[in-house]
Amino acid sequence: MAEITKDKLLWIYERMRLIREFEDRAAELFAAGQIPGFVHLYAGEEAIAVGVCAWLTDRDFITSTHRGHGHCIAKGVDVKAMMAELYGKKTGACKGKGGSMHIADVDKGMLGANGIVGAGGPLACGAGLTAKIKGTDQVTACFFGDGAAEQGTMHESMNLASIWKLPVIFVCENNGYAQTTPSRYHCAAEDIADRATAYNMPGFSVDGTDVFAVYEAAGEAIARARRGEGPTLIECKAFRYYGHFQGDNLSYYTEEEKAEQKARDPINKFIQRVLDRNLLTKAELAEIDARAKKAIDEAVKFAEQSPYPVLDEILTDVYVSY
Amino acid sequence: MAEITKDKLLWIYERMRLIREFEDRAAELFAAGQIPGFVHLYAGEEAIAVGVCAWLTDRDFITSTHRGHGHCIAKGVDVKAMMAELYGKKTGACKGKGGSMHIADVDKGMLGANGIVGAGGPLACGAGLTAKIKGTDQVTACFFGDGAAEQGTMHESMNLASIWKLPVIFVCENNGYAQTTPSRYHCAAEDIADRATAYNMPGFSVDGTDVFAVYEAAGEAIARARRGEGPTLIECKAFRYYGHFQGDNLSYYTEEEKAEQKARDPINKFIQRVLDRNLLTKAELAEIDARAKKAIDEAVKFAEQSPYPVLDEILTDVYVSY
Amino acid sequence: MATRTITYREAINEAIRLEMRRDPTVILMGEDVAGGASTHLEEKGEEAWGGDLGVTRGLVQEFGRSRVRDTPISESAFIGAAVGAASTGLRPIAELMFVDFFGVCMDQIFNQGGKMRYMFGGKAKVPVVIRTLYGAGFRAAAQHSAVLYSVFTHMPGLKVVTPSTPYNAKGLLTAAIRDDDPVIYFEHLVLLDTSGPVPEESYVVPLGKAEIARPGKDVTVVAIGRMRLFAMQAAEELAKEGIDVEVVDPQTLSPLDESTILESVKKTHRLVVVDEDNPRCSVANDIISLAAQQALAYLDAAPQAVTAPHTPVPFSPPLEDGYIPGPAKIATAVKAVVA
Amino acid sequence: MATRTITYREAINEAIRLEMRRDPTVILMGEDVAGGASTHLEEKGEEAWGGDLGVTRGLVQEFGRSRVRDTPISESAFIGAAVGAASTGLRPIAELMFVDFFGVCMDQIFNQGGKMRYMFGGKAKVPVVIRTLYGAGFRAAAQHSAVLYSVFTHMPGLKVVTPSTPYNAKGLLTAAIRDDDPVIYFEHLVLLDTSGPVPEESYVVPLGKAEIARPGKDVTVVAIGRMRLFAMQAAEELAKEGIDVEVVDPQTLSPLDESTILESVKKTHRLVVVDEDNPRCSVANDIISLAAQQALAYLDAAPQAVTAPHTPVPFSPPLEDGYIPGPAKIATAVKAVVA
Ligand SMILES: Cc1ncc(C[n+]2csc(CCOP(=O)(O)OP(=O)(O)O)c2C)c(N)n1
Ligand SMILES: Cc1ncc(C[n+]2csc(CCOP(=O)(O)OP(=O)(O)O)c2C)c(N)n1
Ligand SMILES: [Mg+2]
Ligand SMILES: [Mg+2]
Repeated sequence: MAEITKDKLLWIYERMRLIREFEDRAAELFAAGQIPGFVHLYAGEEAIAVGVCAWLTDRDFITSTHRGHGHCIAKGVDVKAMMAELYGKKTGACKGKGGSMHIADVDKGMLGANGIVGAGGPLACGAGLTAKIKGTDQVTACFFGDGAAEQGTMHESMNLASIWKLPVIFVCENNGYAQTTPSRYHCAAEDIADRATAYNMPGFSVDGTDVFAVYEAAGEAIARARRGEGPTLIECKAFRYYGHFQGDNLSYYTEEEKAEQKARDPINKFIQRVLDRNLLTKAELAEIDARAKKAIDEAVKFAEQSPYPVLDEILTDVYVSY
Repeated sequence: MAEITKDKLLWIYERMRLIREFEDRAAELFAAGQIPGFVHLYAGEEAIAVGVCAWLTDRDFITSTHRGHGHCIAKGVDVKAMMAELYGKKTGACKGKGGSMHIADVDKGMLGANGIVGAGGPLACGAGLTAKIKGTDQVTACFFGDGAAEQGTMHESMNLASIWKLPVIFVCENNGYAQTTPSRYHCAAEDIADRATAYNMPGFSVDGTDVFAVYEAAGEAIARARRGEGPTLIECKAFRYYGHFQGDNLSYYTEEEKAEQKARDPINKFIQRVLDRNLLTKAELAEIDARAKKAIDEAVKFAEQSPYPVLDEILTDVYVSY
Repeated sequence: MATRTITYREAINEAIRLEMRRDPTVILMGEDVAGGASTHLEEKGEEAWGGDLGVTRGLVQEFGRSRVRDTPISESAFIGAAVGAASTGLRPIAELMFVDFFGVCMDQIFNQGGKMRYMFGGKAKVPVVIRTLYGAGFRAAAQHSAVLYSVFTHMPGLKVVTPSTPYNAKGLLTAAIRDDDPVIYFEHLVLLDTSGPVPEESYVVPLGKAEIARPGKDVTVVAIGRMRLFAMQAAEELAKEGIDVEVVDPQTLSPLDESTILESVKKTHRLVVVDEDNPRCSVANDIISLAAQQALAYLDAAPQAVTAPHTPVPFSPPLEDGYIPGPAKIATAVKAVVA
Repeated sequence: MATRTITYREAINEAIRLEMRRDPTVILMGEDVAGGASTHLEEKGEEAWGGDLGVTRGLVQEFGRSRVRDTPISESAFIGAAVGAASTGLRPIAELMFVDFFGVCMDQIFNQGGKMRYMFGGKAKVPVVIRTLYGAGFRAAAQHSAVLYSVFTHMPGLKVVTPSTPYNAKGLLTAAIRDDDPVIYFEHLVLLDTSGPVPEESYVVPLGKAEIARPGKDVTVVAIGRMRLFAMQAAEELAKEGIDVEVVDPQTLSPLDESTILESVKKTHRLVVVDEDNPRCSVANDIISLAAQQALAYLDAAPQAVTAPHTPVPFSPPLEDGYIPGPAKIATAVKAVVA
């Protein structure tokens, strides 16, 4: 297993904790009526976004999904701008025009959460094509769900990326459900990673609640992509704590499922591992916890205090020129 | 290898010969300016449609492609109505409104040639669903090309058919090209049949110029479907003699490729086999040849002598009622 | 049987339920239309969601998982399957969860379902209903708030229905299911929770017939879907100022009841069309063009379209509120045409 | 540099070639745009087709297979890839072989390419061009003859261009490639072989500007794409009868040059719009509605739309000929409005 520097470990923990804080708080704020619309929370899947993005710089790209907050934070999008976006405020990452399902930060290489299931695949191929044609070593990570795996776009994208040897890694976040439909019901394959052979690319299925496992698989895949050897498919098996979107009462989870989720908590798993192996101290973790909490507190305050955009903003940003 | 009755052998030969006659004649008529529009000819692939349809009755369904004449003839569509349709005549299978790319005969279970690559997959699932919900033993065969295998619809359809255990067989006609693009360039998989594992269904790759091989594979798949055990993917490797559409000068074929095609001619292969094994006599074959030629002669005459539809027909058949 | 007050959501559910009882070839499919196939709930005879917004709740219990099917997120495959099933003997109802997703499956709707009968020379019929959510007002942002009925109205071979009340929601859906052509049935997100009187028994509101929602003599306001409610509100306000508005709800956009609209315009001599869709190539412009082509001489003032702007739907609540054509904008337009 | 007579097909090819020379970030992709990657021809520096109808012939030789890419039949993937590449630094030109295929890939065009900038609060740009064949007259039947520019015109975030002559084909495509927004560029199947004078050098025909193809004083005929040629023919005939037709070619449908159209109508007081598309929610109705809303007082006669009927395109040659709005129908409409 690849050596991880202490700095990287601290980074990983901080990002996972920030995501969890952000999502827990978003859940509360939604319940309190502060956040409008649809909100899909990432809690439980932190290890995936963080394990992958640990290898990426701002020059690399990611495409995301409706469940995009975790990807944003892992890719370095500012949590203040994110929270303000959830509120629809002028200071939001998208000036309040996008909301939770469309947070983006192109400067950070984050090409947008996406309201259309499976839509990130083609966009990821495009970002990969830019890198390939410009001759850079930029890599694009395409996150998509188990439900998205049944969308034609993902099939087309994996095939295209393989033929064109694009520097793209496909990261399937298999949380076992597409809304309330269990993946065994909507997906004919045993493991989604098995589909890699259909595209003549390497495929791995890893424990998506184990950030070390994700980190290792992603590291190999990203290195391969940077070497110009083409795409890889990584399936990360995980779960989501909250409902599909906020408001979902989770009646389809069994009691056993809920217990199993608690036992697989990616953050607890990380803590146990780093403490067991004396890689980090409790104090170091506690400091990060405090910092993350503070960052989210500030983000909420920032969002609350920010103004809404003015009405004229309805008409701007449709075109560069028209 | 399954036992084939003499009647079935005669049927198979007659259908293959009828297809070849029809296509050779269509090529001539197109060159002579008699047939307008786009015409995609099936010559070279006869063994596929015939080997599959040999197991089907009028109550079973097929979905087809832009290269649909062979499927029509194998499924029993009247060649007169077909030829008249190519001419755009009132007596055509679709009253002249569809043309080559849309010939259909729902009463014969032929759900239409299709101008949209990959569009037959979902329709085939639908026909399969009808059979399943009505509790009949009808089977649907979905023909599609190697190029179509890269269309998202085919991915979605194979997955859906597998989950729902639909009585559908997917028959990939891999003629090595999507227009002028060789399949090794547009398809990342080694064999398209390998994709069956991605859908948890059986997959076979057979010689699509050998009608016995196709017949055998299709027989198993269709029996499985009739038993309610779900879909199968059969890849048939073949070639097309004529261009993608008429007018294509075939410059992308190498001389070796052309020679290989001649050597693999499905009709010659059949003749050699049945004569070698004394299954049919030369006289029997010659009689069929004559009958096929006569049928096509008559079809052309019928088409030529038929009137065009009246102009009012532009406005009819859009809706049942409006 | 009695008439009760129920919601638009319940009216839709009831129409499906009654038609499924009446005709065993009617089936229902879509993502989570039951909600969680093969889960522990199923054993208990329960369901998780009954549709993304609960519209199809309870149907799987009554009709079972063969006729009420959860699907993968494969809109092309399952909507195409509905088309294929319709052409081979079923009467499927397929749910495209949000109309915003039409771009992943439109081929099966417009090139297959919409053209099959024509291409086959009249030798096929495709009795399929595609139900779909649409409309702004839910803070659902740019990819879950579109209207798009204009696109379907453009397509030959399709019929397009836009119920605006629980009463016509039930009657139009019953008509759509019994109809032998492909019908796209638009359910407005924000109307789901509105309520009104609906008879218990089955009834049909015929396709292709507009309804005069409010008779009036000064100006014709044609208003589609949710806009009917806003037009009625505006009309009440304007009545206080002495302006007598006739509100016409087309109910069906394709075929469009041109004669009811033209008659109204010929009576009032003034026309405002209220359409939540984007303005270019819209139903609003269709109707104004209709009046200009066929009733120009009757028009005493330039007709006005009140529509959303030529922009995607913004997320931020004040922006979204400003985006939607509401009663105030309708009133302004009416005043301008009667001035 | 000189002006020669070349075809519409050659003009398109030349625009791409010159822009690819000028800007290394311009790339081209689509099914068979070269025609047969990695075949024996490639070794010889030849290509099989250069596009389904030869429009992109010769480009792969000059620019190589990295910048001129044959694609699988995966329109969602490669058109979406063009959008993704555009938002990350390239200026891709993607070919959707026939616009009839929009239904398998529209999401990437309208929900991604068309909305990205807005959803991201202005923090992205998507300089992509999607070239696509359209139109009837090729005996290509219902799934290879559609027009559909109305659907793209409806969508906020997209620009729509409909060149009608070799001259504007080259200039509009140059403008589209240099433009920072997504542009859908419609190439009419039947116009490919028409020819006309085109300067050798690069030039721009600006987006959003209509052209007065023929000045006249009696009636404004707005005619799109191939319809411009028919309108010109009709105008010549009508001139003999003393009717002086002004033919306006919008050239760009989104943004539409409303002021040129309105000025013409205000001058002639009569309007006919000729649009090969299906009539419902069409550009024809847009333009008539525009005139009704903004120039009603100037209209001396009811405007008329001359369009295809509300049907798919029939295959049979006499039916297809009857389907297409031609010079005779235009002349009839003009006579009706000047009567
Ligand atoms: C094309 C499309 N179809 C349907 C939806 C509605 N929808 C949103 S999320 C979702 C489930 C997605 O499941 P999955 O890909 O597994 O992601 P997860 O929510 O589990 O993270 C569905 C059906 C959509 N947004 N886009
Ligand atoms: C969705 C769609 N994309 C592109 C086309 C244009 N087209 C028609 S046939 C064809 C090639 C099909 O190749 P394949 O599926 O292998 O069938 P074959 O022609 O070899 O029988 C293409 C690209 C189309 N008709 N539909
Ligand atoms: Mg999931
Ligand atoms: Mg092929």
